[in-house]
Amino acid sequence: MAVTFRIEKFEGPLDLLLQLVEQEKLAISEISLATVAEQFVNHVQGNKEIAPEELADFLVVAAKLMYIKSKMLIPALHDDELEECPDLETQLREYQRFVAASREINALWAGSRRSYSRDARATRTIHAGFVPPQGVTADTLLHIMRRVISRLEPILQLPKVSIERAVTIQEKIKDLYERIKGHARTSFRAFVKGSENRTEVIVSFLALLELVKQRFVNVEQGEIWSDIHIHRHKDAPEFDPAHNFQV
Amino acid sequence: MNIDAKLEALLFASAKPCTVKRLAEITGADADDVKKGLDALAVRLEESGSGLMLVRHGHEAELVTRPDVAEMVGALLKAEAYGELTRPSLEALTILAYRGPLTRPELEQVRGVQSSLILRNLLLRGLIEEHEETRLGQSTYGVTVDFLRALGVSSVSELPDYEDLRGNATVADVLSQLDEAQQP
Amino acid sequence: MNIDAKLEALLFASAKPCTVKRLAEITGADADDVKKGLDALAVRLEESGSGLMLVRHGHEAELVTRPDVAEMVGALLKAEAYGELTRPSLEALTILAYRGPLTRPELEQVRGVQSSLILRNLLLRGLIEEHEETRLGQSTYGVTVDFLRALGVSSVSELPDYEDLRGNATVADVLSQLDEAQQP
Repeated sequence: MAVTFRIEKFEGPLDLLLQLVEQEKLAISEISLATVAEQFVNHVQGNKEIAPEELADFLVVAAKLMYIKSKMLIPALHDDELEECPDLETQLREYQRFVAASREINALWAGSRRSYSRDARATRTIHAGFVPPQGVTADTLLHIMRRVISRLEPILQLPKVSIERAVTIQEKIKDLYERIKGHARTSFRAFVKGSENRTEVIVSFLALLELVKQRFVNVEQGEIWSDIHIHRHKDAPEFDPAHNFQV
Repeated sequence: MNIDAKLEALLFASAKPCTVKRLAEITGADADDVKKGLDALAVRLEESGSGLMLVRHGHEAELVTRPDVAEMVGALLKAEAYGELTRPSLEALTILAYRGPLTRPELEQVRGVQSSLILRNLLLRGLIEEHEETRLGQSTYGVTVDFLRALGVSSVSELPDYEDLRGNATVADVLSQLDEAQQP
Repeated sequence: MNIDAKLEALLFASAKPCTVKRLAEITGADADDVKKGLDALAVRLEESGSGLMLVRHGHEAELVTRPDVAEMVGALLKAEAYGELTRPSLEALTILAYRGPLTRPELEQVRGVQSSLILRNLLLRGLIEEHEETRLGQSTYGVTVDFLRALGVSSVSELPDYEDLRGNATVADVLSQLDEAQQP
C-alpha cells in the first residue's frame, strides 16, 4: 500500500504534482507520474481548499495522469485527443524550473536592492491649464464605457463558468452509470462519441476510470487497438457513484 | 560607492532642492564631506559630458537639466502634458464621467489597471478635479465642467445612455468586490 | 551636446519610463540612433561612477537610482516597503519576466491553472501591463519597469539564469503545442 505523505498547502495542480513526485524522491518521468497518479486523485477528491474556479484544471491533470497509468496497464490503449494534449512530463519539468527561478526572484524582491524613480510628487505639479482632448465626443465616451463593461463581465462570470466546467464530470459519471444500468454493456467509443471537445473526452475517460476504481464496471479490451468494452460489475452497489466524487 | 554618487542618487530621487544638513543626516557624513562631495559631483557631471548639472544656492543643492537642452526638455514636457490622450487615459476619463466621482482604488477596480499616473495627468490637463467628499480617507475625482462643455453637454446626465451605464450592474458588482480584490 | 547627454536630460525631466519612439520624436534622431545613444548613456553612467543607472525594458527606458543606495534613498523619500508576494503572484511574475510578453492561455499552460484573476491582480498593482500587440486574438502581458525597479535590476536579462530560461526549447515546445491545440 502506498505511504500517504503529508502535503504542504499547494497552489495549483502542477504544484501538487511536483510535491508528490519530489516526496517520492523521483525524477520526473512517465513512471514517476504513474506512481503518484492515485495520490494525486486522492488529494483532489473532496479537497475543500481547491478554489472552485481551479477544480477543472486539477481534473484535467488527474485525467492525464490516469491516462498515463492506464497506458502502462493496457499498452494498446490509445486516445488521439489525450495524445495531442501538451505532454504532462514536459510541462511539469518546465514548471519545476520556474518554481526554482521564482525563489530567486522572491529573494530579489525581498532584498534591500531597489531602484527609485524621481519623486512624482515633486515632478508632476505643473498645471497645464485646460487642455481638451482632440476628436473626443460624447459618443467616444459611450463606446469606451461599453467596452470597459464588456471587459469586466468575464471576470464576474469566471467562478460560474469554471464550476460549470467541473460539474461536467459529475454529469458524465451519472450518464455512464445510467447507460450501464440500462444496457448492461456499452463501449468507451460509444460513450465519448457525443463529446464536443477535448475536455469532455478527458472528463469521460476520468469518469470511466473512476467507475473502474469504485468497482462499478469492468473494462475489457479484446485486441490491441480495439474498443474498450465496459460491463457493469456484478457486485456494483446500487447508490449513485457520482455521490463519491464531490465537486 | 563614493559620496558624490550617493548625493547624486539622493538629489535625483527627491526631485527638489535639498539642504546640506538633510543630505548629511541621510548619508551619515558630516556637512564638510557633503560639501566636498557636492563639489566632486559638479565636476564629474561637467567632465563626463552629462546632460545634468548641479545648481547650488546657499545651503541648498539641486540636480537639474543643462540649460542648452531646455528647449528639448520643454518640448517633451509639453508633449506629455498636451499630447493626444492615450487609450488608458481616455478610459479613466470615461469611467469618471459615467460613474464619478470615484476614489483612485474604485477607478482602478473598474479599469482593472493601476491608474495613479493617469489620474495625475488628467488633473494637470484640467479634465478632472478632486471633489470635496472623501471615501475611506481617499479623495474622490470627477470630470470638470470645462471637459463637459468641450463635449457639448452641460451635465454628465446628458451623456448618451447615461442612466443605463451609470447604474450598470456589472460595474456595481465589481465595485462591491473592492475590499476582497485589493488583497493579492 | 552628445545624444546620450540629451537623452539623459529628457529621461531625467520625464521622471517616468519613456519609449524610444517618443525620444526619437523629441531629439529628431532616428530610433536606431536613440538606441545607440541609450547604450552609450548606460555605459557612461556605469563607468563614470554615477549614482544613477538606466533601466531598459522592451521599447522603454527610465533613469533611476542605483540599487546599492536603496536604503538611503528610501529613507529620504520615506518610501514604503513592498508587501510580500503570494506564491501565485510570484509564479506568474517570474514566468512573465523570463518569457513575456505572453497571452493568458500561454501563461496558464506553463502554470497549469487558470490565471485571469492573478493577471488582474498584478495589473492593479502595476507589476505587469497589457502590451499593444496581440497573439491569436489574445492580449499579451509583460512585467513593468516598476517591477524591475523593485528588484533592482536594469533589465530582465540580468535576472538569474536568464538566457537559459528565456531561450529554453521545451517552453517553446509546450507553447507551440498549445498553439496547435487552440480550439476556435
